[in-house]
Amino acid sequence: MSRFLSLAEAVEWTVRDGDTVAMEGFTHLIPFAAGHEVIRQRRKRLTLVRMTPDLLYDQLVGMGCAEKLVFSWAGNPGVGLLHRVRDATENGWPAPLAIEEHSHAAMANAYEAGAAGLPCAIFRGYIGVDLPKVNPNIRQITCPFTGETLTAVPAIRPDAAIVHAQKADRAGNVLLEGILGVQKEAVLAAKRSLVTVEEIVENFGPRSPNAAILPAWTVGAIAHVPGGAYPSYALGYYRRDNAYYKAWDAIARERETFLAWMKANVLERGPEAFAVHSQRARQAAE
Amino acid sequence: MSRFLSLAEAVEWTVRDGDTVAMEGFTHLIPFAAGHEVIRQRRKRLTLVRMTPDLLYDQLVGMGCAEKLVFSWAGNPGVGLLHRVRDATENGWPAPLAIEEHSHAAMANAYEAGAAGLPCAIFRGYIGVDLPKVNPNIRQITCPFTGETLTAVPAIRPDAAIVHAQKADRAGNVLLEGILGVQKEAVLAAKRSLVTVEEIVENFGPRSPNAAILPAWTVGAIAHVPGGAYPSYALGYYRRDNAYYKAWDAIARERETFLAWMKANVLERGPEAFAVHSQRARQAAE
Amino acid sequence: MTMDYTPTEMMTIAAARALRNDDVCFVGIGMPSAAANLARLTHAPDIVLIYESGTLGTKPSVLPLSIGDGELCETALTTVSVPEMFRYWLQGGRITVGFLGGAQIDRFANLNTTVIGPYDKPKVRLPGGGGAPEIAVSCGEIFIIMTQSKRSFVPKLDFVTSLGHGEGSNHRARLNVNSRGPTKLVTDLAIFEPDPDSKEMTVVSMHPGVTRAALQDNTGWPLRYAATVAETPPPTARELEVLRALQARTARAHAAA
Amino acid sequence: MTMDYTPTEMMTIAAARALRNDDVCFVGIGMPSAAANLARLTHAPDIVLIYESGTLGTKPSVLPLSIGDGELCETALTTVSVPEMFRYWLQGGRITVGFLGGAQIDRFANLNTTVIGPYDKPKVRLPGGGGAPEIAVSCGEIFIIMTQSKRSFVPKLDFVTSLGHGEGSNHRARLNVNSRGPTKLVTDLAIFEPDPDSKEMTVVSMHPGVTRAALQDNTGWPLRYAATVAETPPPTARELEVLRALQARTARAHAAA
Repeated sequence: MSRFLSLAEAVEWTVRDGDTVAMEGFTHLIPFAAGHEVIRQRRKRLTLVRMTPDLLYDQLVGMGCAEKLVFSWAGNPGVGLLHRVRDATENGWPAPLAIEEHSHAAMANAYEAGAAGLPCAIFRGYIGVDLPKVNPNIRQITCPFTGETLTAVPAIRPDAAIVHAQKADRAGNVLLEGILGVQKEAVLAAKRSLVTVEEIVENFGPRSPNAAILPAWTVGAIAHVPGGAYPSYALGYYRRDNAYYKAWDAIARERETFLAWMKANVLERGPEAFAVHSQRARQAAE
Repeated sequence: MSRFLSLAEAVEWTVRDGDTVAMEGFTHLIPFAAGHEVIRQRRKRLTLVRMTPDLLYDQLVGMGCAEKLVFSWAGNPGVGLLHRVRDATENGWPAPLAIEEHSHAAMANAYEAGAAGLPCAIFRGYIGVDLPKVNPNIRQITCPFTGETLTAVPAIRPDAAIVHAQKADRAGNVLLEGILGVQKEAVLAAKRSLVTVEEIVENFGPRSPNAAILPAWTVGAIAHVPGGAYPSYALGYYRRDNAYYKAWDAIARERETFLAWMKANVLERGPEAFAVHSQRARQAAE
Repeated sequence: MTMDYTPTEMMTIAAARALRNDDVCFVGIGMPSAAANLARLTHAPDIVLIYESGTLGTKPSVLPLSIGDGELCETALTTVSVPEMFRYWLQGGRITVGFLGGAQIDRFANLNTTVIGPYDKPKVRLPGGGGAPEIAVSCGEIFIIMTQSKRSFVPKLDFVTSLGHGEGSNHRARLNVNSRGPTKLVTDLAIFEPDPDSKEMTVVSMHPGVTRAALQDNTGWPLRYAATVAETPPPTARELEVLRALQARTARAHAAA
Repeated sequence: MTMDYTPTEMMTIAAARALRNDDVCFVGIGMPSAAANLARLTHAPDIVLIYESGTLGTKPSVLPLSIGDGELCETALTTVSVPEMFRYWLQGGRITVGFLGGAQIDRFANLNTTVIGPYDKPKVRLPGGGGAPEIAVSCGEIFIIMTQSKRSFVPKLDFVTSLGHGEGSNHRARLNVNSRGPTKLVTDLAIFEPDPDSKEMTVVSMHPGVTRAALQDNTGWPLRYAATVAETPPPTARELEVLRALQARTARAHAAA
């Protein structure tokens, strides 16, 4: 049953050193505020799982929180590569970073299998390509009816999942809208979960009978962090700050500028700093 | 790309003798009007697939349209058994009826696999029970990571799928709301599909960004048949006619009463007879 | 105060009492649905009810005639597709209690809802398993509600539709099933729980006025009794009132439709 | 009338022209997205654009910077979850054209977007495959759009991220892949199509002003030419106008955000 906690308490409860953690968000609803709290709490030796690691994982890796990255596309979308991830994998700074690389289809299926309580996912994938040569977690399975060779990957069952959503109601149910990514699957597949939300409402009111809702009894902790997905976006609340993504490239290129930025913008700040991004959007709309 | 046709044309295009046909609907949105048109067109030797065959399949079987039934729960919900299905399986009247029996989980997974273009589905099922002894389409597969034995069933890929939905727009997209069952999967898994709809609108207007929509390019034929799910229901349009379901038990018990009812209510009527059920609900609401 | 009540009312109320406020319950149509909603309307207001049609957290004001009545969807937190229901919600291990009934049960609470007589040449063809085969293994535990008679409480099932405790003892574990299986069987005469070792369903409570002779007369195997057998507390006035009001609302709604 | 245009504009416009009004196109970010939306805004108004973030039938007025920009969802027919996108829509075989780019390509249109140098000790670590490995086999056919250079058009890939025609000839069929694979490669210099037999990507059209020498200078293998090599029609005024307006809108929108 979900509990409402402060972000610091929620992260403390959800993420422990050595955990496998999925902070998901497919461009939309990326849980930046919660990820920054993980950095402030100085978590170590995390295995970070995400289909599309971008700035947030660059920040976590650069701050030495991770020992492994499981991913299918790692980059700053539309801008370039992740300099901190690269520095960790190539130079071991600030800590060595192992990688386990998949395709999107494999990871999407693996999350789905995790949510479905299965040990593995089967799909038609990785045909004629090199990834299976470097990733022992890509295996084959034979359809017992047609004899077709299919691909199998292990289900993703993280210790902790962290996502951001638009709304929670007082009962602790969570509503997501828009680009859903694998967030619902990540929460359902995880042992513990944390959802940060833009707002807490009395109840969700009129909605689609098929709205994407995580019931309270499937969610661990909920923290109210308006703007918590900034610089990504929350449909209906605020837009993506593309300038931030573009600026990141220069910030992250060198260790010094990166560390200075993290100190000023993460270590010495708290989740309340995110609220302004939500408010700005509200003012702009008025 | 979907085409708007009369119901008679649509059924003629969609369903051919000997086809495997899925007319789906999990209590909600059962395509009765289309099924009656299949009966009027005297289709023969169909393999009828459905998780929950109820009155509509009792009618199709009793009128001699089917040679096989694939199902996981066959009955008149809350009322009793299907007398026509029983007469066909036990006495071969009016034609012998073979059965292939599954569990709901197996069929739901098999539709999902069909929609996903896979040859089979894997799940954790049929443990310690007798169905695998009588159904050779239930097999085992071993997880290549954990060694766990899982169950496999073949994907359902019908020749034709028929479903009923609330709305189509002018471009031929279809919107479903409420209890969705396996309707979307059935349409996506089928070679040909027919959707009957309560209404055709210029466009869907404001809606959830994650509404359950079948895009026009995934749908074969669309026929406008208001009330076409009666005596089941269409959320937002009319309620289930429980009295019809209860009355069916006596009608279907004997061949004579069944045939007389079918003559008067199906053979000698057309899809326009369904419209009254939609209109009644509208008047009641006013 | 004692009130008149029927054995079916006693059964429904006893089953409802077994549900807890923090349960997530997978509900079948008929008596399970009546019991689960009675629990929700009395001592377990926060219980989460799930029907296999995809409705999560539904709060019907009348009992559904079918598993997919509009009432279930309209009062639900949300409604998911049936593949998602069986994959993420049931198989995903998110249900604490599955509520089953059946046409036949044996002493290890295996159930038959498929066929009476041989499968290929049935005496009575029943509706089939529906969700039961996987409900029986994927839910944390299983409650069974059934009217008791020699015809339904049989020494050997004609067909095993869903797994109870199999052949007893650690049979579920030997099949790699980690859930608890049937922990409670509520009938119109008594309440059974599995013996901790043999897993045979054992009488732990008898409803008021029921004798051991009557119980055995309605059971197809030699019954076992727990060391201490309680008397089921009779329905309270409130339980009866809520159940009857629910059923009256239901009758009116179904007649009107 | 001739107008000035850049090689990148020629490439985008030539790629856009290859798309048909009844295509269902799986679009990647960057040049594929520009080409697909240009097609939609010119000769293919009914083309269905799908981005792997789950947006079906999206009609963005500006080009997305990321695969999941809000614009894509707000203008879509609907948006599905990412597992559904890869299972029902991509693997389900519902896409006619997949649009890919890459860092390296070989003469059989296999692509590398994973790594330059050895996998364990990369010279350049690229973002990785993303959706490409399965796009390459599940779409009806594949269009590739890439800027041409000796560095990117290589005799041998450092890593095969997605399958083109493999080692050529019937290699796809031997791998049990039934889709057509890369049928068109559009660069800033030319248009390639696979030879019907060998499946080697063969120059079928050269952009205005490009010489065979220049083409070869920017290719890491000895080029093959079709029997008849056309000259790509230069961009029309309308094509350039629509493309530039789209890019201007995009620049304004991204600067403002």
